[in-house]
Amino acid sequence: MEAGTSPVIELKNFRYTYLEGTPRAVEAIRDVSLEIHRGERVAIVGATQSGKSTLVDALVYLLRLGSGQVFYEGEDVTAPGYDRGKLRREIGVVFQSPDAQIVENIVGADVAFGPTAAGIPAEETRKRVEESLNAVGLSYPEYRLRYVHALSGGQRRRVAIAGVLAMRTPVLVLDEPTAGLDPRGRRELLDLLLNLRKERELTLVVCSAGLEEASLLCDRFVVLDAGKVVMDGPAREILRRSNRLAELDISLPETVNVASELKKIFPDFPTSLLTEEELEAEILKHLGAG
Amino acid sequence: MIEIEDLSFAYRTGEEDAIPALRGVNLRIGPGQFVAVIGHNGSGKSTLVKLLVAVLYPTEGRIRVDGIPVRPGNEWEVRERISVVFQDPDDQLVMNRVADDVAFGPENLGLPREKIAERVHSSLEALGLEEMGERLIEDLSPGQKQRVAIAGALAMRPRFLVLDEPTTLLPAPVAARLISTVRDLNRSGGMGVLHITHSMSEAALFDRVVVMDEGKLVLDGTPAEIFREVDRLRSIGLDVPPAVSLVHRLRARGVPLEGDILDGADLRRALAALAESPAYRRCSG
Amino acid sequence: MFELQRNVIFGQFVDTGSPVHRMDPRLKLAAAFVLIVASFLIDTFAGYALVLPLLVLIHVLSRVPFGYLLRGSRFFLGFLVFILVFQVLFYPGEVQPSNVLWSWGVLSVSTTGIRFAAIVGLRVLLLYYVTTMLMLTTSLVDLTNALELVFRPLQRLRVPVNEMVLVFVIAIKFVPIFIEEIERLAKAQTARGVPFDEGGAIKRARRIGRLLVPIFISGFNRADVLTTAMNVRSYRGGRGRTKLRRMHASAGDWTALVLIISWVLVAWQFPASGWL
Amino acid sequence: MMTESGSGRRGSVFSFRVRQIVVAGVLGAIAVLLGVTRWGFIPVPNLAGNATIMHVPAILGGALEGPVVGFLAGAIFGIFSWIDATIPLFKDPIVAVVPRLFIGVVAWVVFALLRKRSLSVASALAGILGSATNTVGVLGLAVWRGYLPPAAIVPIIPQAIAEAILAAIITVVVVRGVMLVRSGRTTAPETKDEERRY
Repeated sequence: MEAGTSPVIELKNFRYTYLEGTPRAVEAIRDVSLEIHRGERVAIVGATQSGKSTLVDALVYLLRLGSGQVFYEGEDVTAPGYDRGKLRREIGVVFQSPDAQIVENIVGADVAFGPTAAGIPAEETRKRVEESLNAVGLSYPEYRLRYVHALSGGQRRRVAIAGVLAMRTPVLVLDEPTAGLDPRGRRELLDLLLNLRKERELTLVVCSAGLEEASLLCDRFVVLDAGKVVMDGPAREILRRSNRLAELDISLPETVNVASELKKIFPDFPTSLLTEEELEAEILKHLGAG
Repeated sequence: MIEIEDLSFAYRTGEEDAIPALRGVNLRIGPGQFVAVIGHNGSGKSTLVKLLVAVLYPTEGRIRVDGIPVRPGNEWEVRERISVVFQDPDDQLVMNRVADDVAFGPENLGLPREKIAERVHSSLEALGLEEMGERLIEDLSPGQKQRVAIAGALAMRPRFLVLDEPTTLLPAPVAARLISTVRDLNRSGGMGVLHITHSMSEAALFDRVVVMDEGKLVLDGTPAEIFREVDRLRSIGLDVPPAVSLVHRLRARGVPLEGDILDGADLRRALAALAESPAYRRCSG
Repeated sequence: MFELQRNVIFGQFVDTGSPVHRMDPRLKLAAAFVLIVASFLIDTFAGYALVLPLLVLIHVLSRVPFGYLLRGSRFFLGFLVFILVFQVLFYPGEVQPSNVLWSWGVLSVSTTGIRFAAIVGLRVLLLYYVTTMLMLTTSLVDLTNALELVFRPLQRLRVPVNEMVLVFVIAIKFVPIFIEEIERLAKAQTARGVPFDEGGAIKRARRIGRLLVPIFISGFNRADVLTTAMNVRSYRGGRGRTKLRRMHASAGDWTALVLIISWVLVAWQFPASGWL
Repeated sequence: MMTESGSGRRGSVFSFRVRQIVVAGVLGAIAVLLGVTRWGFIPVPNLAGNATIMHVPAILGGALEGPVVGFLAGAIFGIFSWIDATIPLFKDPIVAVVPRLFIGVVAWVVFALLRKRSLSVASALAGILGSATNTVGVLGLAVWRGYLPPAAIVPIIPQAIAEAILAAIITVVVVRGVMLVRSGRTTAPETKDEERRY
């Protein structure tokens, strides 16, 4: 899983103004340069209006021509003759709202949609549907003929993920993957994503307003504020700057909040802890030493 | 006072058999109480809300709001006492300008203009929106829209405010500020609050937590009492706040933490106390 | 194609803070109504020569740049010329042979036809100018408020004024919400490889039909929640409702309305009186 | 499904139920957005270059929710096409609004009469006749008001046919979709396709 030398996705001086030329124009991205390498797991974090959704759109080029360049595997996707269809077969995006993304009304048909459109033969498609549904924890025989509208929000989100997995894209982009889910749905989805992360050699981009799940799924954070990258680095390094993150209205993982409290009584207590296990071990260590 | 006795409700959907959404719920909520209701999707929370404001009527059992039985014919009296804020402000705001929307409810009551103006003003002020009366709602952020919705509910001067997952679509910091505003309203105005949520950390901020599962009320108590039931909560698809979960782990490892611990600050105090305690010094020394 | 909000010009309100903008929307609505009626009554060149300068005057007072209006009207004016030519060539009425200037098969050009087309053209121009000025100087929200306040007395006669205006208010409210939703839908489906701008008419109709299904379903769901929310907020129809919003008509506003009415009366009656 | 207690206070012919007001507003908004986003114009090879489907929400309102909703949704469509018109004859409120009021009402009559026989036939005919109401009403009034010579109707006929067919297709697709969701069914029938992909 080591990062390759040339980036798989690269943004160079990318700028984008939403509704340019109208009275409601918003400068969504002001000069972002960003490299994402193969196998990296990057979280793009920022408060509402920070430009993170526009950045996701830029990755698969769902925008007008902005200024600056976007490269995928060294090729400029903004160039006139570039095959964006191919780009979208390489980068799978799971959007925040599964209802926008699901195109068929039967679960199996929706998961089969992408491969079919890409011209993959029926037999192979069926295999992928089975595999993808099972991978998201929706048992294939039970769910393949289910109507999408009769599923819960969490299940629909899984169908959306399965639809992208069936494309076997090397890059997976998730926009606010757990927003709006109840605790069970959230936990199950996180387990599923952690599992995918382990089993497949994915380049993962997670877009989020908070660091709660980003800290579990990703090891590099790119923090946006008002269309600019204000921090970019290993997750634990960024988490150390909790005051700055709070200023940007980015919510911290609860583990970090607890650790910050404990730092008041144990001055050398590290605050960049990501999991409950780490926190537990650190407390036991401090108690043992005290 | 909201009194719910042996409440059952089943939706009748076409040809299929009636699915029970609520089964034998008993619940009393006193005036001015600050209560969170938790439960996974489909546990019956939202059905309960619709029954409370007479949008649906009980299949069995009784609901009384300030002594008024909730039944056909009484709906308007009940709705003058309970206001509801729903999950998505886009679906519940009616008018296009902030002040007009906040005025919508009082206008329906047929109040004189001066009274409406006064209620609109004080409700906007309570939510920190006093400068926004003339703004168009479509230009506001989701958090601001949800505040407008709460102001609209407040303008009805209800005895109880029911919040039906109003924070689900908001980023955590925005949600936290909203809850703290609601807490202030509860403290200053004595209005009862019933907050339905998925967030265990939010529930921990309330005085009382009611847990629902499969249409039944399964737990009812203070947050400390409720979050003691870690395994029970997890088995019904819920969770506990991370600090509680951590304390659970530490206690299992034999760390003698005292008292009710709901958040990081509680844990800090407990650990500080522990470090001072002679018993602990003896065993670690 | 993803920034659908770019094209949205529903309600072209341009706030310059001019006296026309500040006029009481109720009186403005009444003035617009008078002018629309005028377009049905006036059928002489002299009449239009009198009434159109009034619109120009209102336009000047509104401080909305001429270039702005003209740019937005290019398509309209082009189309107007097109249908007028059509109207002249296919004029269906009785024509004195002496008035025919040119003819070829079913096509003919006659002075009668030209006169008729010119009057129709002026009428449409007046209608266009009036509605455009109304929309440029009044926000939709003020307009709906004014509508409700003007017709409120009818509510007592069981005419559901409030209800009908509310339909309009709710439609305006949902437009930006649905546009955002449809924008999200278009993006997500493009990312999944749904070809958007390809295929013949039938294929596109089917695709749009399928895209509209989720919009309608979500629309019905939203309608259910909003119905509940309105019920909970004690809405039980327009009768017995009071209203927060008040509008103030200044003496100047009334003067302007009286002036406009008299101007229209003159433009209508003066040419007919044979003085011109 | 939803028991509604908030109906008008009295059962006057003029009183609408709250749900009718809201649904009509929603459908009107969809008509408006088809216009402002240009989604409502499908290119067909003809004089104007586009066939409009902006009247389809009114048809669906009539078919799925009854005449009141169809009428009100048509009214919103009409008012919008009046204030936002770029085509001169729609600047006349009589031409723009009046015919649109009847689109949904006609669609309701057709749909209500035929739905027992076949949902698809009922939807398709509601689409075609709702569309025809729009075309005939608009053109008739435009000629009456002197904006178009009767001769101008001939070249518009292919456009009218195209609009009716498109409206029929979309009505069938959407009615089927909405009915499926409302049916509460959870599982689709087994596919028999030889080349089954799922």
